[in-house]
Amino acid sequence: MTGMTSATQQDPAAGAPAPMADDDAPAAPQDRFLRRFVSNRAATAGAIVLAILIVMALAAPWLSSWDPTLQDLSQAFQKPSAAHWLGTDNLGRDVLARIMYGGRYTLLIGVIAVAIAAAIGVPIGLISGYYGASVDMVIQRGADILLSFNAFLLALILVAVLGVGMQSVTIAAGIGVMPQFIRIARAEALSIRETDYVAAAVNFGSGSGRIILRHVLPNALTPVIVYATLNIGTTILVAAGLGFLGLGVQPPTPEWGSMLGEARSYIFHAPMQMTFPGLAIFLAVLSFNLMGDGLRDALDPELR
Amino acid sequence: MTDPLLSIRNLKVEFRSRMSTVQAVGGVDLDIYPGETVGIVGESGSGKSVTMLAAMGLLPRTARVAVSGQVLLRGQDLLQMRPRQLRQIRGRDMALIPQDPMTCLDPVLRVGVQLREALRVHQRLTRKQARARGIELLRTVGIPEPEKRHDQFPHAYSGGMRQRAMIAMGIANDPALLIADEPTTALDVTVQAQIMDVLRQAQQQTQACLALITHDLGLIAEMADRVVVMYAGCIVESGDVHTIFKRPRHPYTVGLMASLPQGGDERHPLVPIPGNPPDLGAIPGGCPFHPRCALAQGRERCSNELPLLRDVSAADAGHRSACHYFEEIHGSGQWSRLAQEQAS
Amino acid sequence: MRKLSLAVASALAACVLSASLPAFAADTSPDATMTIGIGITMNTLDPAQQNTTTVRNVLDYEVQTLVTFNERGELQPLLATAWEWSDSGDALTLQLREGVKFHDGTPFDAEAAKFSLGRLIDDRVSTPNGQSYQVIRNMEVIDPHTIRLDLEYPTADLLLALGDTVSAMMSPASVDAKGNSYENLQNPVGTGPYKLVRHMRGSQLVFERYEDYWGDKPYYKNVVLKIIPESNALEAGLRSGQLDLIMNPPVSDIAALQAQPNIAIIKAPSDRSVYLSFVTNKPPFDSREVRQALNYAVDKQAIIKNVMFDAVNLSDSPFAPSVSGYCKTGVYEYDPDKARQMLKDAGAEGIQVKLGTPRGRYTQDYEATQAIASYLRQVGVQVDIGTADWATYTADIFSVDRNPYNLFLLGWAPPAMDAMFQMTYFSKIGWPPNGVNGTFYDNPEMEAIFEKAQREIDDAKRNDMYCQIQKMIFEDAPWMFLWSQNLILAHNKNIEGISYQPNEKFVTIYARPKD
Amino acid sequence: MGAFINYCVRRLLAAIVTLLGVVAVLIFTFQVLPGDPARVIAGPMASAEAVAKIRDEMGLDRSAVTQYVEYVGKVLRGDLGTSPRTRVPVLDEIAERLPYTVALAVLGTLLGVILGVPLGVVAAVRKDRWPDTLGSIVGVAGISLPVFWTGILLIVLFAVTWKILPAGGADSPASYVLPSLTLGIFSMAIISRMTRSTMIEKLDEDYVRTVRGKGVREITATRHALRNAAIPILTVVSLQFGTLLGGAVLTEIIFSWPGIGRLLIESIQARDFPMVQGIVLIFAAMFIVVNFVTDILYTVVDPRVRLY
Repeated sequence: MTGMTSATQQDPAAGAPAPMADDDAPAAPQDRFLRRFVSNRAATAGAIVLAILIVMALAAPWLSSWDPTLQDLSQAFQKPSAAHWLGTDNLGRDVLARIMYGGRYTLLIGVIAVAIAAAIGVPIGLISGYYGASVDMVIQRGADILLSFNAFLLALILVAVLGVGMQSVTIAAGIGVMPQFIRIARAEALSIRETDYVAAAVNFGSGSGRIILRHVLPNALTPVIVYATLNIGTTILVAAGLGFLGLGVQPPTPEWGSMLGEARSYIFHAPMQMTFPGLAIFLAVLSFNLMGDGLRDALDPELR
Repeated sequence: MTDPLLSIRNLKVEFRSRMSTVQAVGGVDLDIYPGETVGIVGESGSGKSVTMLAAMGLLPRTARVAVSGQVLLRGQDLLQMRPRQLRQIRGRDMALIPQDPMTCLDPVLRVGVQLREALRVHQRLTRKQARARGIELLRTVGIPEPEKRHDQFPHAYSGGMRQRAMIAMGIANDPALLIADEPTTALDVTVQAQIMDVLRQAQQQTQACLALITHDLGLIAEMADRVVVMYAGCIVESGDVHTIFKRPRHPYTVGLMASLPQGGDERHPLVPIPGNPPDLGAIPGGCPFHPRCALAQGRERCSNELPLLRDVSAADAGHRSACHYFEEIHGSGQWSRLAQEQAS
Repeated sequence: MRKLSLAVASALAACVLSASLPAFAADTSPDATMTIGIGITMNTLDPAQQNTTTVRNVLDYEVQTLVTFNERGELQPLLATAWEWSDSGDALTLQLREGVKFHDGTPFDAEAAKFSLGRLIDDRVSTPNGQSYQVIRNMEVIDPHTIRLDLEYPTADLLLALGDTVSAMMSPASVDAKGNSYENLQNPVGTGPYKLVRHMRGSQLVFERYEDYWGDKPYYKNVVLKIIPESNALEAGLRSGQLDLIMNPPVSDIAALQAQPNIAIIKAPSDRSVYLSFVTNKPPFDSREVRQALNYAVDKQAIIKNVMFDAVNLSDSPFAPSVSGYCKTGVYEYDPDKARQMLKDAGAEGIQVKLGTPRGRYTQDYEATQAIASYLRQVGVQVDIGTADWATYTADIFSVDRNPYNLFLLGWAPPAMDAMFQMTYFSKIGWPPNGVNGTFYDNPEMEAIFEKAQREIDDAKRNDMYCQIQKMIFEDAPWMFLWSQNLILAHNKNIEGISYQPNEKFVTIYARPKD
Repeated sequence: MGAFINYCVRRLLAAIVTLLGVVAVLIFTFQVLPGDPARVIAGPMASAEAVAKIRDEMGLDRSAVTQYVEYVGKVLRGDLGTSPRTRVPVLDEIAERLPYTVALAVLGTLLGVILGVPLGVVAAVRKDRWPDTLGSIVGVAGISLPVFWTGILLIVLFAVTWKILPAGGADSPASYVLPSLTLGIFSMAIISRMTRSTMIEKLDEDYVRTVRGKGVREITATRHALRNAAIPILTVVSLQFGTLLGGAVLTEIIFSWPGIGRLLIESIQARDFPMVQGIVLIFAAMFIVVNFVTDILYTVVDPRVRLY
């Protein structure tokens, strides 16, 4: 929306925050450092949780003696026990093993989807912001169209087109959050374009493509990285939501969202079964968000 | 001698973080007497603003800021006051005219509303009365068309007008003490003089004391009765304005004066103080000024022993300096020599 | 802040309290309401355009057919009181009930019947399930309460089709009602014991007793059908007493619900067979031995017990018991050794099976498929399970040459429980793209008998022929025969008189509180 | 005033371009969607003729360009077509179900604002103390919770275990509680995070110190900061509201909610293209309206914002 953009540009909050505009204030750098430090404690916690999830996913074959797809109907709906730490599901499969193996899919989808979103969205956004004028107009109209769907809706419609399965869901979740990357990259390009070094490069006769690659992209990278980290959580949620509806990764693959989708038929009979996959999704998303927050504060405290 | 209006005793301000503690103000004693104008000078980071903000309780009230000592206003310790009492003093007994008028007015409220807020905190006024008084205040500080300006938003004001509006807000409740924190720094040179005029008039009208925080010695010479020079969170010299200008007794004061343009005087070339103000996280031991001081060259005492503020002489009542060797500084003629020595 | 959260908390609490849920006492006031939870999405309300069983069930409150079925699937008179076949079997004369009025006051007569049936064979009206009526060549109004249907060829199945809600009697005057057109009767006006007074889309349908109903009047003044697709929500509603009747609660909870003091369970047999289709025109399933072997390889009894929670009945014929012409053919008993041996003999060890299944379309469909797959793996078959959303799935399995599966799960039911419709799942006439027989099962001998059976109006002879057919199919095993579904009804025990038709319909017209 | 009208016209034109684009994207998408929509709608048992009839009605045999032109023409006449599945005008069905979605979006957002803004403010005012820590945990946890999980957890607790609230449907005030709460938790989290970070920044602004210097109560100073924080908060609230309008799909499914989110899923599953098109078009239009209203609100909360 043109109006929205202009309003955002006038947004008084967009300026650099001055913790104490008093030039006597010695607190400012420490203040920022402190803030960084505090949030890094949370970020550390996030990193640890993520590391545990990753190790569980990678080392699942050694950590669990259960095959995540092996069913034993006589053992269905077992409560947590010494044999099955988190119990068994409706087909008698070991829930812990499924969650461990499932991490492979869920985490991978999150990361790859964001990579796709950034790989498509950032160049488009940079071009849009750097060239401005009619290029910008056309791209922004297009982005507006995509933005009028939210990430989940966009992914949902895409999955209907692409079909279900891991690949489609990854692409769909990626495209779902992609419009936001266009926005972010565009905003960065807009401000970087006005800087002296870009002006200098133009004076030296560098081509636009070269300038974007050499000057604009590297300078836009910090916010993009922060944004990407924060969005891995979102894509995980989108993919899991699709799985929950049965439109995501297809069983027997133990993707967490589809595990939750399977479990919801049994909330009276075995409420336990829906607890753990949900918890796993929550923890994964939480760890990425904590790390994203930490990164944001550490790399660029002005970014929100 | 009358009792001081404001009496600061051993004020310390620390900014704490998990990693380190920074002492922004390290034990300041300062008295302000009724009717007088005190100039507080120093470079950035010398603690002059922090001292006065701490006195008003306007430093961020978080665990990271530790304020100790006493701030006595008419004998009452502001630092011990409950927030409710303190609120009644702020704006009524002491008011702040802040440094940067561009950022000190709430951008989303009309200037009149902000004035009204200042008025109605301490005075029982109807909206209508407050408006009339607000317009009158704007007129007092020389804002043209005050009726119209009263209802405008700050972004419609120029920088000078905003500072006038800040002054209007400061004097709204006839405070006994005005603290002006670099009131002209952010303004054009042409506007500075006007603003100082307004400030002076305002002070005269309200009979208020003025604590003028600035790094501009010229302004001090013009306005102040008494001067306090701060360096690295401590007062290094204080005294009567004429005495200080005539016979500064601290090398830092000398340096400050030397770095002041002297209106084409060739004998007094512009000489900056060498080096930079210290990092407050790592204030040098001994005299904090010693790494930059010409007098301290080769003297162990300067780097080992913290000099205390002491009377320069019995005759010079009130003139105090915190230099171990202030006796070696005498006469204004010595300025440039010392300054040049420092520079070399 | 504290004040605010207090306010919010108390607002929430107020909401909770205002909900003050009803207990299990059945509503006995004169304006008593029965509340039923159904788990489907409504589509069109025009019976002629209808293709969904549960929507037909809903419409049955409003509209009535000429004939109907009892709990055993036997034909019963409804708006037709008697009927008679001509000797040659190509004309059916029906006596219509007298003194019946549509909800709009129009009297029900032979003209109305002609109008209603006429829409089914009129090209202007879209009738997805209208095939059975295409055989009507001509309709003669003999007198105001007698109508004769002349047929292209003799077929006894037409009479059954007249029991399908699709052929319900509609008021001819309703064409002019608001929102209606001849092609599209979205506000159906029928003769049923209730009339639809409110349809909140996606949410509920409210029916009110029709006081001029020709038969015994129902006890409940109002029937509210709540549309709640989530089976958990249905179950929670029943357990809390907000719903009096629900259909198809999660099967895993049937036992627990049965144990509840206030809840009763009805397992209503249905005509829906659930099975796996072998794609028989391609290897490896072009071999009858291989198909039979896989039939032996799966312990259906165990799956019914463990995965289906005994919610379904083991199939003992290609027809479900309520389908007309059903005869028992037997069961492929679980015998993995025999299965292995047969596969070995057929040289089909280690064959690749791409097993397709929908998810959530039929009772425990996906779960059962998983279980079946593990049995198949035990006899050395390599199984790869595929699944997709329903639209994609049906597109896949009905494609002539792009079906990604060679074994896939389905559960069909002939709406009027007629053998003819059931046969479209086996006969060439049902091969894609014209029908749903994705097996491409080809048995000329069987087709010949089927041809004759369709035109045979003598019940005993026809049943004999269909029995022969069923035995052939059972031998040839184009399906892996699994089970026939039950419609599971769970209701408030304090209400009696809830019954069903064996084509997945519940009947609550004569439901009432227990004394 | 003239400038304002001018501005509105420009926004309207931009909106039309966007909506035309949305329609184009949809129609292109439907071209490549697997599954024969006519077959799906007619049902597997339908005769080939019945399927052909529906295919013809839906215009599936015509080219995408023809379909596009025809559709746009119809929309301009205020007709979103008829659903081949329900045989009811698309607009009628949407009109009936939209209020449920809007109600949920409003309640969810309201809950988010009522809980999120105070939480964020308190966290900012008490920065680095326990309310801040608590607020930060609630905030980051809230945006990390999958709504489909929280929804089911709430059902398990309130509907299954304690039996004090209905698990689905939308017929009593009580049935609004759980779905709004499900959405509210997420909204609250995202709003409180934005409020906190903005407030931390604003509370350090010079003008807030000026206000404190006047001797007002701390809450007045906080109010000044909050007013200045309004634009970022408003932005996130409106984004959140827009998301809920178009995106409560999962929540609507879990709670059997009769809104258009569920209708959309059902329609996609049933390949009911006219309905899908209609719903998405309405979503897009609502998104545009929400943005427009937000932009107008910016000018109200911040006198410096000029739209035209």
